Amino acid sequence: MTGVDVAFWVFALAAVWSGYRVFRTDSMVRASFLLLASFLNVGAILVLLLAEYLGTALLFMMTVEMVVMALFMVMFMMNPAGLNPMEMVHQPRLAAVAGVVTTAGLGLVAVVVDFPDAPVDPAAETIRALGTELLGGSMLVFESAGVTLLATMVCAVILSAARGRYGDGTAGSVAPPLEPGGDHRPEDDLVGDGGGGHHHHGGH
Amino acid sequence: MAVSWLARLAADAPTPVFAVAGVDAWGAVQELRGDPRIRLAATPRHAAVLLVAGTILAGHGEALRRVHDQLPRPRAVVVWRAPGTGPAIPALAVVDGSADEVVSAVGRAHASILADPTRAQADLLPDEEPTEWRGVGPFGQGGEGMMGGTPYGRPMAMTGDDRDGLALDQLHLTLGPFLDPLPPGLTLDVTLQGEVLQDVAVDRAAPPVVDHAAPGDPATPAAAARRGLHWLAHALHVEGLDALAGRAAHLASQVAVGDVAADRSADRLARLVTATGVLRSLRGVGAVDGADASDRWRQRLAAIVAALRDGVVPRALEPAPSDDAALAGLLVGVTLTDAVSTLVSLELPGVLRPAVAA
Amino acid sequence: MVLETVLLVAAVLLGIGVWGALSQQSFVMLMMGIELMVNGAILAAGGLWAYAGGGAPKGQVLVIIAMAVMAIEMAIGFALVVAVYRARQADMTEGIASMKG
Amino acid sequence: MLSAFLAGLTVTAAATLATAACVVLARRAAGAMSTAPQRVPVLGGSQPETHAWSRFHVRYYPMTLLFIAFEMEMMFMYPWAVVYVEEGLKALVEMGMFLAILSVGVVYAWREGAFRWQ
Amino acid sequence: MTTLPPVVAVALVVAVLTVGVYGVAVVDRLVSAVVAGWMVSAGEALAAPLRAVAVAVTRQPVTTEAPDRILWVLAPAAYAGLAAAALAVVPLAPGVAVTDVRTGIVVFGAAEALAIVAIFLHGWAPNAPLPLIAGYRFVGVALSYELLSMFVLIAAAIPAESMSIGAIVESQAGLWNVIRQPLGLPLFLIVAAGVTFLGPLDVVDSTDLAGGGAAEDSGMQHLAWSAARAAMLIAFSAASAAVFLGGWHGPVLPAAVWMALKTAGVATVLVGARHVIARVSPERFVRWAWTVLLPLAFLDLVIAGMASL
Repeated sequence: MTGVDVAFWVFALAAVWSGYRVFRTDSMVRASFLLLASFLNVGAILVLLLAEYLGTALLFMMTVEMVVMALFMVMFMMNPAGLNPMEMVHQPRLAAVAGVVTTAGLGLVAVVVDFPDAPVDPAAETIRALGTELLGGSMLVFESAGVTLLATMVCAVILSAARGRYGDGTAGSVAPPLEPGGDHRPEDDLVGDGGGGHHHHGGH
Repeated sequence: MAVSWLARLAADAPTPVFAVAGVDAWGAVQELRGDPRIRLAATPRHAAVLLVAGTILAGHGEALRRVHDQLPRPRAVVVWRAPGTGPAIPALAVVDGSADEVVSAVGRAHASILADPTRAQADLLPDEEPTEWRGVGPFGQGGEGMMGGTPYGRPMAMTGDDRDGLALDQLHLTLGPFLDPLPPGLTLDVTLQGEVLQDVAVDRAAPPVVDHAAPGDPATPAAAARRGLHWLAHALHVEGLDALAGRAAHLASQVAVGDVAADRSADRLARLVTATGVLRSLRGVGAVDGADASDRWRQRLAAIVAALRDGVVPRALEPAPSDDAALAGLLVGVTLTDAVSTLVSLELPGVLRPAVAA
Repeated sequence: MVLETVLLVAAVLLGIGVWGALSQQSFVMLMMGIELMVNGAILAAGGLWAYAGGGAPKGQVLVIIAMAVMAIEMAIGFALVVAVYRARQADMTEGIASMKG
Repeated sequence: MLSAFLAGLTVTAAATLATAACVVLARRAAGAMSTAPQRVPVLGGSQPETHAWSRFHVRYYPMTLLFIAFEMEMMFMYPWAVVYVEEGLKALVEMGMFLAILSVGVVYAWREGAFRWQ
Repeated sequence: MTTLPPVVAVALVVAVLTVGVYGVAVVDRLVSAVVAGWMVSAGEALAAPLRAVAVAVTRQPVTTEAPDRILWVLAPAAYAGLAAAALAVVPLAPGVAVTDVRTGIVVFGAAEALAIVAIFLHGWAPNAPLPLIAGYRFVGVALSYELLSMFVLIAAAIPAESMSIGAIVESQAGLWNVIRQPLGLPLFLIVAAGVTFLGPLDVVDSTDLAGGGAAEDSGMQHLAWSAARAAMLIAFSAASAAVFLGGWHGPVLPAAVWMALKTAGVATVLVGARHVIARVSPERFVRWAWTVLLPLAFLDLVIAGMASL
């Protein structure tokens, strides 16, 4: 067993264990960052597989995504810190069976199917090749990713905003705030928005 | 011995002090920021010595004892200029003299508990959980169900409506009376959702009868300038500019002894404060009658400079906002950050009387 | 470390993700399960790229697309959670299911 | 390459473990646990009614959603930067287009007030 | 690309961080004395860090009600580890890098992103209101400055045709990036101020929340956190020196000395900024970062791109 093998098994076990712990912990913050730990270990395995850019970028991307994940988990889950131990599952047996079947099926495929033997050249300039590919062969993928991300941004803003040009998102669903001072009306916001804009232009 | 060597090294450091001050001694405590031998900590957790200065109201006895207990061990208490009324607190040293004397006493108290931890002061409140929780409930942590019970001694927060339409959890907190960033004698009952204040109730200590360092209309330009500098030292500290706060406090002590060089220093200090951008960052915060926190800072700086350079006693202005309800109204709907900045910039009656240039 | 072991680990991660996604009641926990499945998929793609794909740049693009899909899923998913919570004060999958009917 | 990563990992682990050991040992050495009145969170003398851990209303949540979509573009930009000099104007134009598209999203979100505390 | 053996690497990074943290504490003492108008002797300034350590060691680390103990210990430990990781990818002299890998700026960015996690957890772990609020408002600020950091580092990678920080230093043999891409360094320093939460971006351990994220830290817990923060400041100073100030390039003096001088210079500027620049409110910074600083980062990229055509 080489050093790379040892490292692989350490990272692999850590990735699987933290992935499992995600659904076994009561604290939503711990769950989010256990998922992050799973991603970090997979990133480390990608580095071992000589995909150093994908591996390191995975660390970076998943970290910020899991920070956002933690914010939303805490925001919307009851008992977010798990102060009271809880069991929030349904159909546990079906889920367990489905999980085992998935693992077994895919594992069988991994063992049985004869994959072509074409290992990556350790001396290859993989990052440069990726850059050339993005600007050349996969240019369309790259640009359509831009459009998709734009659509995502617009959708996310429309869906999450309390109010906007499509009217008050809260209309008819929630009682108005109790405190008159805390009441925040959409028309105030329109004024405030304009003010923000002027401030920006005035400052620069 | 290694321990005594460590104790001596620690005793030579600026003593970390958490100060609890009555309204009458608050200015004098702020002046201590100008002394490099001590460091006024923002939280009792960072302090080794508790300094209790001036008149503490009888109603604040439990709060005082709680702050005392929150200091990590070994801890010492130094009492300064206590009128003898108010809650009693066991102290390692009682000082009635000048700032210099109290700083020396604080240093000695720190050195003494380091040299002999048995001299350190024990907790004042009983070692009791807020609610008995051990062994209660299905998991023995005091809770029941998903959100119920008192896990580890306290209930969980519950939801409340919000301007954003997302009914998430509210925190009901009492801030003060000895929270470092708040003006003295002020207690806020707040309801927070996220970091936005949804509801505020202001509780102000009745101005105590005072006989020294009295807040009131200052009769002389020097007294007015000194009071302004006390405010400035605290305000700069809250805005994260501790070193400049030290300069302001040092200037205040120079004014106190009638140092003639103080007038030029005041000009320089005002320019330095402006250069930090604090006036810009406070623009639009806590506007009352068309004047925001930035305007109020500017007025106060001008008043300090005018008092020291031109010998003008600043004209007292009506405090704004006029009553507690108006003050609470000013804080509702803003973030805790902005609320603190607003409170620090305001002239609060019964807390500090106004001093603004004519 | 050979291709089979990498794929096996990926399969285990996918399995845990399926188990988590199916068993959790909460919508945000369901999203965690999906994330873990994508995690396994990324690992499998990385393994295939390294051992069977000869380091073809297209394989790397595929992994990047998987990550983009995950980001989009998260952004839209959380925006939906906000919208649903605003409307119904519910964060459960069953709460969302009841909206359909 | 892998040995370089190993060295970095070793350094990181060493710093992490050393710091953790300091804190844990200091907590052990302190002996007696904090007493109940010591454990009350700092609020200037008062007690909180509830635990602080709660469904915390993150006031900037629209910004975070925008962020995770926007931040994806970094995945494309790193390799792009490496081949930029080689590819020249083509790289500039393609990335310019990509960023222009994403900027529309940021401007839209700004117009909708997504960067304000909700 | 030379790589040091792991033992030497660990020793080197530990030595640089120890000297750096000590130096930051001394400079902080000196700068604050100058700003406050105090007299401070050299001996006193040099002794100040040791005395602060002695004070911390003699204090009891307090816990709160039902804190997350593991995360509370992990937060300063991870923050210090990330400072070491960030420093590891920065070459300190030609050929003297612990981890000068081909994806240096990505690893640096990952360390910076994970630092957000550490700082958030530090606020979350004590289960106390003021640290919690501080942790949350930091994440808002952090997600806004994070983009800037990525853009300016990518702009620096363009002329180097590599993501390795060693290659970025080599690419500045003729002209430093601070001149070639004038917007890069100021934007990167804003990021550094954000990650180490000092000066204008001190929204974490800030006095307006009575100590904020550190309000419940005492004794060694607080010391470890402060030291980790100073270590991160050193890592960012070294990265600024390498990526924007030409790293080890400079006349007469040996390469490593130039690198040390530049790192110390940037660290001094950052420590000084802490005492003379007022805090901006998180809400305003977020708006400002997305509407003003982000376009500036685009501009930086365009300048870098045009210069390399």
